[in-house]
Amino acid sequence: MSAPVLAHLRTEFDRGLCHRFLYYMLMMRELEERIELKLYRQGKVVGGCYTGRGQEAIPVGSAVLSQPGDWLTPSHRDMAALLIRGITPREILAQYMGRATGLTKGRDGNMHMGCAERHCVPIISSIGASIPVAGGLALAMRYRGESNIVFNYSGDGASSRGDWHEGLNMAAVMDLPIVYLCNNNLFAYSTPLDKQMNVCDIVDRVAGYGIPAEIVDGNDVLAVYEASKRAVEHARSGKGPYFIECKTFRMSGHSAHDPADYVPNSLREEWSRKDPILMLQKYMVEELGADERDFVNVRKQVLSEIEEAVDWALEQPFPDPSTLEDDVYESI
Amino acid sequence: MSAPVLAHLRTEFDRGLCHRFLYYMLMMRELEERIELKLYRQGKVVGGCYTGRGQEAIPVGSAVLSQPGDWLTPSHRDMAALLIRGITPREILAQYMGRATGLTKGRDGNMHMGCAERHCVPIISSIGASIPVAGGLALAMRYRGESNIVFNYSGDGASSRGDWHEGLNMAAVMDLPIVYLCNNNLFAYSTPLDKQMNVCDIVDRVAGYGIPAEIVDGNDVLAVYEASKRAVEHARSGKGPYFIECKTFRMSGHSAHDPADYVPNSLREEWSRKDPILMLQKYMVEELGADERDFVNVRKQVLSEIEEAVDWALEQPFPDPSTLEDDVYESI
Amino acid sequence: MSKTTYVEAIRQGIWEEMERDESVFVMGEDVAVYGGAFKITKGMLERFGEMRVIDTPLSESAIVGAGTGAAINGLRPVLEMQFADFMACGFDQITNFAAKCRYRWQQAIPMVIRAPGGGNIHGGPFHSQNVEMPYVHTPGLKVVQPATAYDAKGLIKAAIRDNDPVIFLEHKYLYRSVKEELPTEDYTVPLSKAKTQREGEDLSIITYGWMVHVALEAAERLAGEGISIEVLDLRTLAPLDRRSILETCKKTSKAILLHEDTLTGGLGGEVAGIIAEHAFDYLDGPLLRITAPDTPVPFSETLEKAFLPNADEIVKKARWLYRF
Amino acid sequence: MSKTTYVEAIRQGIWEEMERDESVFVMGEDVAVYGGAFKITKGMLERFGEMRVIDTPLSESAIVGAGTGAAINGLRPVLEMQFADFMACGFDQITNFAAKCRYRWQQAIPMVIRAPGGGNIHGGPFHSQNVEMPYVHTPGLKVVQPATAYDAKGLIKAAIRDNDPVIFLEHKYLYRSVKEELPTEDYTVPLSKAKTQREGEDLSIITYGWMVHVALEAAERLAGEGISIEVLDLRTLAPLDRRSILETCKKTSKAILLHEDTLTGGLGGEVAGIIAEHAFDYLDGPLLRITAPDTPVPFSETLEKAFLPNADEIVKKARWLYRF
Ligand SMILES: Cc1ncc(C[n+]2csc(CCOP(=O)(O)OP(=O)(O)O)c2C)c(N)n1
Ligand SMILES: Cc1ncc(C[n+]2csc(CCOP(=O)(O)OP(=O)(O)O)c2C)c(N)n1
Ligand SMILES: [Mg+2]
Ligand SMILES: [Mg+2]
Repeated sequence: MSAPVLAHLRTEFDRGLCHRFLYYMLMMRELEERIELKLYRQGKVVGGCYTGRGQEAIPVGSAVLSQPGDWLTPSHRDMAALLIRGITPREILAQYMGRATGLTKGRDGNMHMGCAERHCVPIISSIGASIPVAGGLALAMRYRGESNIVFNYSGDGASSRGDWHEGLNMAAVMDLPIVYLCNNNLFAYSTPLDKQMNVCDIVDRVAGYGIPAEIVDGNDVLAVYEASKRAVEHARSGKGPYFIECKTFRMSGHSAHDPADYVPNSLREEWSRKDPILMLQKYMVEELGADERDFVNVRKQVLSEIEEAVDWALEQPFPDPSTLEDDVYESI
Repeated sequence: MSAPVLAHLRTEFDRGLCHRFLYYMLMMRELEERIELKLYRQGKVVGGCYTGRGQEAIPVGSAVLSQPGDWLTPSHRDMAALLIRGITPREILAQYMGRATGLTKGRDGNMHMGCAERHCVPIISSIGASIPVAGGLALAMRYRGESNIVFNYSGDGASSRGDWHEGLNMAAVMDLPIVYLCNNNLFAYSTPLDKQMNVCDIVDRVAGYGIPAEIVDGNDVLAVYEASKRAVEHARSGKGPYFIECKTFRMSGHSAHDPADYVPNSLREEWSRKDPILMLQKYMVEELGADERDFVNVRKQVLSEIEEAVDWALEQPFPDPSTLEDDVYESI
Repeated sequence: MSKTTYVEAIRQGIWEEMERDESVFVMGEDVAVYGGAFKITKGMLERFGEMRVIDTPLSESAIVGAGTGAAINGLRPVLEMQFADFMACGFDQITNFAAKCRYRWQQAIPMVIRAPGGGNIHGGPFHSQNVEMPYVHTPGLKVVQPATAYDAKGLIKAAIRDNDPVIFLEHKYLYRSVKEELPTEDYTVPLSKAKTQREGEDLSIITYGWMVHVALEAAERLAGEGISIEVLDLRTLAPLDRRSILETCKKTSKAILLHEDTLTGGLGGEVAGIIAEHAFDYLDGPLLRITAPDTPVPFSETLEKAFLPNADEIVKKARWLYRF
Repeated sequence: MSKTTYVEAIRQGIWEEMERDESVFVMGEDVAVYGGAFKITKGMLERFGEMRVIDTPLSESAIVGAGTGAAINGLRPVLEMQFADFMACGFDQITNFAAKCRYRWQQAIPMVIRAPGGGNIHGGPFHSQNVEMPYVHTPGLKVVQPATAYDAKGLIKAAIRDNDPVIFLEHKYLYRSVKEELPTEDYTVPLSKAKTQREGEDLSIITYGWMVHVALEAAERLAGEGISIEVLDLRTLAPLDRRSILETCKKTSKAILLHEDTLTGGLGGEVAGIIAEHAFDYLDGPLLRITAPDTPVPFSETLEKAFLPNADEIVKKARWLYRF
């Protein structure tokens, strides 16, 4: 993979869009930090606790292109995709804390959330399983002759699963309108890429399906955005699926309990220099004449929203045990 | 796919080897015809009834290269692989007829047979499932530092299964000694290739695993043999897996009850001109000075062996119902 | 009026639902051009077009996953597994995703997965299995197996109209071996309602699928001996019609739990559990289970015959239980 | 002497078998460098090398398939599923191939599939399931779940030495919550033998896994009321120790069938079926099942607590049954 190239060489991004990027990336970063480093340690959040630290550019650069009628199937490192779809920090925090007003009413935990109205499928924990599901969502769009598309998110690890293969192949054969965003963060849990595959890039795998694919710097939100625009246009215009491999790095353990000793320090250092938020800010300063103070303001806003949401969420009721057997069937 | 090219341009095949090819191809052809066109119609063979008519060159050109310590996982169109491993027409017929002396003692039917001593894994009916199993067989060889290899057989249809993907990928990552023989006969049951995949060749899929692959004329036994030799040498010398896509055609329905109306006549005619047995005989006449009478003799021998085996098999007992619950566990 | 086979009844049921509701479509291996391995979808491609009758690659997991996605996005997929045995390849999608959607995010999955199962056709270990139990055991799934042509049509229609994922198990041996006259007008058979296929006083046989017919044969023979058998056809295996199970037991006080599936972990145990807990006071004898033994399904005639429960065995055990 | 946890007992058991037999090896996701998600295989890579401690890609079906192939070819694989829930992804390989090899071609499959399951750790619907039943229901598979550190070590060693495929279910909540002193010498615990964890006269609780401890807690409380409870720990769920089940029922004449798994199609039904058929004459009361309800496993504390069977509920129902 070559050094990250800021997309400014290729296009002009206006301030408004960049501020949007920054807001969502910061919101994801800060919300996840709050969850992992505070609420989880305080025992207010229990169970598995994953973050997408360092990968924020991927959901942000892509999901901003989604239309209301589109569907998204985010992975466990794509919180910003939910935010962009209008899911609020309140809802997310209530979900993490297992409250009745969380998106799954406390029935599922952490990032395992979604929302039918806002067209987000909650994570299917079986890694890779969302790929065929994305196919079905897209099939229904074509069935009704809509121009909507599906944004599917997954990691490098998913690409070893049978479902990934079956799902990509079916989408290719049926020409389904799907944009695949693959976050290749070099590891699946502790397993590095070279133990996952015998080729260099995930796109080498994708070639076998007849699906157009490209590699982008997943830490450069502008690059992700540009590639997504190409992909979205391709899919929306009926040309079938499109695959984007976003090279990135997981700047955390696999989950909160994982110190990730298996990650070489050099790698961690190398990638910490490519923090997607700092990269975006640098671009905004250098190319758009943004002022560092703008960033402070965005951050302040984000933090105060989080503060308010945490307070709200902590007040929310836990689910009533009398609801235990609800919603297993519509009716019996 | 280009027109079939006889391998004589590339090598000299001696008479002995060609006779061996001819014998096994004819034995498979005649044995299967006997089963499908006679025994099945007479109700002596029941259940599913598949043949590899037109595809005989694939198991023959490859399995003759197997060593006793190698393992084979044939598919449902590779009867000759079993014959080459020393499984007799008697055993095969007793199996087809559900007799106690068949290879599965009547517990499984038709081509669903194998034999631990002769290192043939019986078909796993779930298409594609043999690919990961081949990986494990090969893993054990490497574990003990043997130079044995695995011959895995599957069809084009199998390449859409998740197991195919997971199994090939794992073999590639672990550098396992496996030769994959894929019989691309253009259909999976009634489903033509263009509904199975969005690329031209199965090898396009294989590229995504970092496994060397080549295409051969699967109706040309000499071509299959040559490619297999390259593959076997590769795998035996520790270089990892190797994939051969054999272009061929299923000169029958999917199974005995399928008239295959979905196959265009032109296709059937085109391929009937490439009968692998006739192609081999032509080569033997033109290049090795063989006499048509030789072929008649081989055929005679084959038919008399089959006659004898059918008589024997028809005399074999059905399994004793008192054995019904045997061999589920070693002991309880 | 002419009689309709079980296979044709299912075909008609799907066909009528496709006529009635544009969001119903079928998908699976070889279902379109070929009309399905058992010809359930024959003619549908011509009538409904390739958008609604879809041939897929050989990918059971993707078929189920895509079906679930389509159901989320407003369609009503009717998926075909070529053989019930291969539904195992889509097990994760079915049990871990489709089954849990309503619970996790109040998302309806109005999807039917059709799967031809069962033995007595010399299919051997991979083409004869009765696969109901893992699905019966999964909260969120409904599981259906009709025994008659009438029920086959009525249940497939009800399954298609249902807003939960339904595993619709068809019995291959019944496809062409049972038929009856069907109403010409639209009808459905409600899910989760068992049906008394024969009234009796002395002893209940609780069963489903092909075994309903075997039970009826045994009941007829026993009637000649003055033993009156009630045959309850469960029809829906999940959620079970517990009330009908308990009622028949309270009525006859004796029960045989009969199924073609193997013994351990089979539905007979579940039914025994329900009865032994909730109708214990009414029981006048042990609950007998008549099932296939705990082995794979054998291929060879002699073995398959010994493997499958039959009327002789039922008659013998029923006599014993009657006298208990 | 110091006490050994359940998790450490399993680690020791595998370790000792790897020392004893060169054909034993471990394979799975993150088992080598990382030492496994629950650290069962910690240190093994360093001791036994990368040929015997193998990290795989994220491919459950290939892990099982390759394990089966290796077992055919003379090795004794010990496979890890990172969570029992994801064993669903290898369901076809396990149930359709591995389970049927001995039956189809007399081929032993000496393979262990380890799978951490169970709840009470706020794992939610995908990381808390009790997945035993589909495997219990598959002829050819053995299924084991230890409740104590002693049994965990003895059973994993016996499972590794066994010549049939064994699904070895570990309970995540027990990993670090139970410990005991273990013998220093080599020992195994035989498969298919239940164990009476507490002797009693009035009523039997038949259970396994974590629920053994919950049952013991209830039994202790009931002892204070003069009700004497026998607790039978099944330990092996398939093939079941039917004799021990029947013996305890014949002794106490009353039984509660307890499991953490959901009700319908759970093991309680199977045990009820065995008892109601073969010990009917001894029964002095209904067979009660205490289990989780038929829903996915909820995440939130209040729900998970209500979902999981607990000692209060057992005490209440046992009292009722005692007085029956
Ligand atoms: C089928 C399945 N197997 C195992 C797991 C446990 N698991 C959760 S995330 C993960 C690694 C996923 O790697 P990748 O797809 O690269 O995503 P990343 O976590 O790196 O973003 C594993 C093994 C799972 N959830 N599903
Ligand atoms: C998982 C699975 N799904 C469906 C089937 C039913 N089936 C048996 S063979 C076959 C077609 C296989 O096609 P291919 O792999 O190309 O082999 P061919 O029959 O053409 O030689 C199908 C669909 C099966 N055996 N396994
Ligand atoms: Mg990753
Ligand atoms: Mg084919």
